[in-house]
Amino acid sequence: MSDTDVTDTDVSEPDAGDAAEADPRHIAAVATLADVLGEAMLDHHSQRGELWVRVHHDSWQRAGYALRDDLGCRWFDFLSAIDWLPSPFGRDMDAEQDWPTSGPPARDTTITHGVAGGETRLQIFARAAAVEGNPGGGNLAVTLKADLPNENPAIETWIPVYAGANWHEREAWEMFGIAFIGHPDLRHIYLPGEFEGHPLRKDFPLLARRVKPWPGLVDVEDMPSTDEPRS
Amino acid sequence: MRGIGMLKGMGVTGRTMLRTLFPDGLRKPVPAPSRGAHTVQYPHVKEAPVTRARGVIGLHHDNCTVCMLCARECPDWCIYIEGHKELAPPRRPGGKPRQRAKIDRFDIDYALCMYCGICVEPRVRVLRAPHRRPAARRRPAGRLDGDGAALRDLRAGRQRQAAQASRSVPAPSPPEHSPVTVLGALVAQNIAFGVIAAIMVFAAIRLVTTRNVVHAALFLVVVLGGVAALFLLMGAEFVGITQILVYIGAVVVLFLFGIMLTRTRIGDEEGTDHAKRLPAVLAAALVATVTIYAVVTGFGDAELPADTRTTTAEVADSIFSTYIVPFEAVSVLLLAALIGAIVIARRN
Amino acid sequence: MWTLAIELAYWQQTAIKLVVVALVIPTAALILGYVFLMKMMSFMQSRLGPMEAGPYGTLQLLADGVKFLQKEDVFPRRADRYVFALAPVVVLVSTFLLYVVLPMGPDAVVSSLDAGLFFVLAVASLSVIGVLMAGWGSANKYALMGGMRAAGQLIAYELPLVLAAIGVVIQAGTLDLNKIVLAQANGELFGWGGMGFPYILTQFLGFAIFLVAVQAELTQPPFDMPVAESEIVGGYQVEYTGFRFLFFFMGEFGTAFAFAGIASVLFLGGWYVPGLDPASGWFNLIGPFVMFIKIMAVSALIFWFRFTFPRLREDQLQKLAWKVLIPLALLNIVVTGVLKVLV
Amino acid sequence: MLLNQFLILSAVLFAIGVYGVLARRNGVLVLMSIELILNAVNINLVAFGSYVSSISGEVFALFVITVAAAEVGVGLAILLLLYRNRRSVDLSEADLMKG
Amino acid sequence: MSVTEREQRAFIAAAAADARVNVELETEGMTLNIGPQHPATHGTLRIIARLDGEQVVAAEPVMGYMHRGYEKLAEVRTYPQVTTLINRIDWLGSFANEVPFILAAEQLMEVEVPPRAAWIRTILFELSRLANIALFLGDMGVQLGALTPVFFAFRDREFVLNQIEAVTGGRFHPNFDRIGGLKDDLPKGWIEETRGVMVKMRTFCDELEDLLMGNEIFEARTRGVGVIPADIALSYGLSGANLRASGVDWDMRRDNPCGLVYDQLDWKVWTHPDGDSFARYWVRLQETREATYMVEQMLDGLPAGPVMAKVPVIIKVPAGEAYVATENPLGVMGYYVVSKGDLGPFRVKIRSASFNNISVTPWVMRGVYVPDVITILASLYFILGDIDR
Repeated sequence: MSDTDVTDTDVSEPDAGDAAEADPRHIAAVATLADVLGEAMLDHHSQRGELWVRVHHDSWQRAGYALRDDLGCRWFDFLSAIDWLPSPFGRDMDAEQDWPTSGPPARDTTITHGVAGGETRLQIFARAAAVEGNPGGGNLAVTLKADLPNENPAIETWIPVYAGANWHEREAWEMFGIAFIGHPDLRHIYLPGEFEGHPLRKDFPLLARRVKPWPGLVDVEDMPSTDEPRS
Repeated sequence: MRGIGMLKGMGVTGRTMLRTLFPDGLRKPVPAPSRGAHTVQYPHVKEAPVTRARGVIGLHHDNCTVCMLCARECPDWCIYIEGHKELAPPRRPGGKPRQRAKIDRFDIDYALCMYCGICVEPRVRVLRAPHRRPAARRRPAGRLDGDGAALRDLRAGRQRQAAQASRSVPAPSPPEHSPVTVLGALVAQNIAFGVIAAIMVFAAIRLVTTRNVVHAALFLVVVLGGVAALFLLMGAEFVGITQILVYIGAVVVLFLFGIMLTRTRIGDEEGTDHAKRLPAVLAAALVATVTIYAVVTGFGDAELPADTRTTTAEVADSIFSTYIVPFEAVSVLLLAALIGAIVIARRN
Repeated sequence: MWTLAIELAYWQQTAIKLVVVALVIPTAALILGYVFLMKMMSFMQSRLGPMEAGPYGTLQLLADGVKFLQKEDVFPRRADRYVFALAPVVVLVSTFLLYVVLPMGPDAVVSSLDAGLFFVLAVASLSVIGVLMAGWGSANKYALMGGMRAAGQLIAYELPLVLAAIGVVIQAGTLDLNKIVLAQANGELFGWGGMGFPYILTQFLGFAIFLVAVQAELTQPPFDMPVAESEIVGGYQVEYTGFRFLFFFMGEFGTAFAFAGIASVLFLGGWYVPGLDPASGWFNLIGPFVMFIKIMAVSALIFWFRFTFPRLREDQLQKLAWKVLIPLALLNIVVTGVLKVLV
Repeated sequence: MLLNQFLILSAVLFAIGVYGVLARRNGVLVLMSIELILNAVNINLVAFGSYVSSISGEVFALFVITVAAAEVGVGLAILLLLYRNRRSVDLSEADLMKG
Repeated sequence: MSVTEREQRAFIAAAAADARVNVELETEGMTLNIGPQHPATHGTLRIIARLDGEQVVAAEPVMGYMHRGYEKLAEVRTYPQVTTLINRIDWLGSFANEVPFILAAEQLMEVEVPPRAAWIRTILFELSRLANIALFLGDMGVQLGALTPVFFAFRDREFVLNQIEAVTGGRFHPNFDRIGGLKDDLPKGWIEETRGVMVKMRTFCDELEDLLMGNEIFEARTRGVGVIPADIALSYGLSGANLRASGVDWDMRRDNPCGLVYDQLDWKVWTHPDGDSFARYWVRLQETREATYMVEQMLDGLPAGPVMAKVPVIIKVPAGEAYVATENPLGVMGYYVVSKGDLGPFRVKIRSASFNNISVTPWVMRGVYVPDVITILASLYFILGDIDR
């Protein structure tokens, strides 16, 4: 980015992000990230003391180094992913008995993104914080987001940046199917060895709710003839 | 290792013991542990549950209007309700008969229920009820059954100790090598010698023929034990006990360590014997016949004196008087062996 | 000394003594287990301990014994059957042999060997074989580690045990336990012989080392690495069920009772109580009770350590044995020797 | 008790020990057989000692026990070294010095 | 004596090198399975340790035996139903699990909680910390072989649990927190009882200090064992007492108190420079005492007023994302709640403390002895539900 001023056009702000409230530290942090990453930093959003920055997925490791070295966020919090596709099964709170005639209601499948926008279905996000320095003064914490291409979601590993990312990436690979380039041993961390499928994706059915009919049986058929009260 | 910290620790356990034994302090040392201890003897004494304890869910059948709110609100989907609609007498005479919902079945699957109490929440939210003032202003039908005792049984951790007191005490085996004092009648000695010799020869043969190395070590223990018994039989008490201490206590343990460190397998080892064993047998037989012939002709019927008991004092005196030089030599040899073994075994 | 009405042949005497010993050991193990492991430990942890079986839970260990007996005798599949089966017997044999020389009175001893104390120390080292057999026989990694740790520990602590006892031998001048008791009864300290002269007064360092070494021989905390529940889950006893585990349990508490007995003989004056002529026959009757009280006192100390201290690591344990206990014991021997000659 | 009882028993043990040394290929078992031989010697020593009722028999038995203990220590150390280099304690393989 | 970081690195490197290269007594490695069913693991954690004699060459934890898939379950449940779910993650201090989730939902709904509710929440938060850490103080003893401390812990913890049950109705799963406040107010006479319990807890801390901390054997077993330098702790994301024991002066309660009232109390954050197992035990012991003082301050300054804010009966959290983390007894626990404006959350990322705390074990366990594996695991203090979610 040639000019130094920061484009904070949060185009995909779902609710009225009050930019005025952004505290000075976030502005400084966004500024340093902007000149380190250049145009790789796509969007950022600051609300209620939290700072979200969305970066291009190619410069994910570079953003990590910037976060740790330039902003001093040396404490690795967590790394995970979100699948923005609305669940084709809805929330399973209504059973077949609820719609005996009309069949399952139509579910909208338009993908809408959360804070700091996003383009694709899978989005990886990680959080790190600067814990040393001013005790009692609240510390800078940044949540980095990156969109993953829809066909084969893959991204560089954060292990050289934060050693703790190893297990988090194994969990993200297992739950969302995101390949981490450069991760030494990507294997299941929670699920048994031969488990296929990625459970936390929205299109993965939650079997517990499929096998057991919903107990809230509602007595819908109409009344018997109303001539005299049954004995 | 300064001992003060440990003494303080023992002080704490000691104080707790005294406080449990004498709850009213040492001025009135009347032992009343059942009052001093913090535990309650569960089956006999039951603690009363707290007023708000969430117990087993109960239902007021007549109040229930089968609105299904509790079934929908339950996180575990463990409430099963079935009901039907029927006509009830009109409220006012001559009015139209009202439709009432009657409940037929209200089951809770207690395997799933976690007593979270959401179903008896005063403000039960109706999932799909049309948006009019929800009938749920009244407390819902299911109220929290305050009977904590059933709950206390379910959650009580302390299981009763089943105690069948019966008095069969296992018959212990008498000691094998009880040293037989030498003075007894000579007949007893010969019987003892015969038994010990037979066991030793059998163990020795098994030692050299078995293919399981650990078994070999244990047969060696039997042989050494036999030799110690023979020493005691002959009155050489000190040597017998030294044999037990040094040989069985240390040398065989060294063997077992050696066996374990050379990763021998649990069962039998293959290749413990040479293919052709015949020459070895012949050599051994030859040695045996020659020595036995020499011994029988040499000492036809020499008798051992009746009382050959020697005391430790005699052995000690002779070691430190006539055999002082070999004693010092052996101690130097032991030192050399000690250092040699460590140097060899330790690689770097 | 008055004699019994009937004259027993020599072997009948030994047979009766053996039967008495064979009955004393399980009851001793039960009493020790109940008083200390059940009641004293519970009071130290502000709870009551077993109260259901018998009055105040006294028959709890009997109930456990019966429970163990009717349990199935399980053999691990890959275990070495003979070694696995024989291991508890060897450990129990070493416990039984300890009682051969333990004097409960002038004549109330199975056979007063001339080298009595030396016999005790020799037989104590027999249990190492049983432990190694158990560790190797049960074909289980934890058991093997437990066995190796136990062997290392028992061998390392045999030496301080022997050296601590030698201090008493120098002062008493004999190895025969009964003669040691008599020496303590008649000896006097700086000319005043009123209360007899239990060797703990001069041999307190020896007594301390002896207790620490006994704690290690019994594999009790702070030295219970071979049966460390939280690390190797029961060590060499992990595969044993039913009455074989009962053997190990009885072996452990029988040895505890025996070592407490030997400690009270060596350091607390054995069956002698001041105020009575040591040679009188009465001691055959009251001797066992005196010894029982002294044994209970020493066992209380042993078990108090057990319920208070955490566990050491093996290398710290070996360091403690070779760098602290053995030098101290040698120092104690030198001082006792020098004083014996001078005074 | 006859002196011969002890002498014959020790002769038999000695012969079994010799067989063990000759027939065994596993180093540890050879060491055990050597122990067997030494114990047979010990029985003889003590038997003759009590026969001529002099204490020297027992004293020498003590010396034999200590020497045997030292010998086992060094022997096992050598075996361990052999095992480390050859992964087995089979004595017939250790024939590097054979011409 | 404080172990400088460089010294410690040298010790670990030497021990690791020693374990890998040195073949003092040639025994090729044995793989020991400190299995899923083992007394030293609080639940079902399995450690595969490759041993060389008694030294651990490499240790690798295996998890997932207790994975219940909370993040997937949360997506099909409404907000009150999720609270019953999440207070089963760290079942020892379970009220502390609910608080960050409810705070995140309240942050999204911009609901202001009445002061009395915030104060009672903080009191119950500290009480569940006491219940959780008291068990650790006793359990560390039993992992090292001392039998009595764990009984003291269970005995005195019972009083704290009774107080929690008196208020919430459940000893382990209170399920007492609602969006906008609390389910109920304090029962009568509860405050006086709690003061008595706090005094009991302080005597418990003194007893344990005498029984374990002063004990030379305990010090020999824990000093210099499992030393984690500050930068390694930060990069692995350790939190709570594990981080403060490595000398990092950081506490979520003081540095960003989101919904609770820690800023109105005066209390001290305890740190220790060494970063070894002893330091972790020491920091947790001081924090337990500090918690008793804080509860007493809160009982004095408890404001009057309602316990529930004006909240609609059917709660639909407006769309948005919020991340709230609090200083739970085990470490920092946070919930990243993504909502799309309907009855249940769209996605809940549960950041649990023990998951990061245990991810450091492969690094710290190289070249230690087998008993030290147990000491390090005990001092890191994890709960399996927290790791496996």
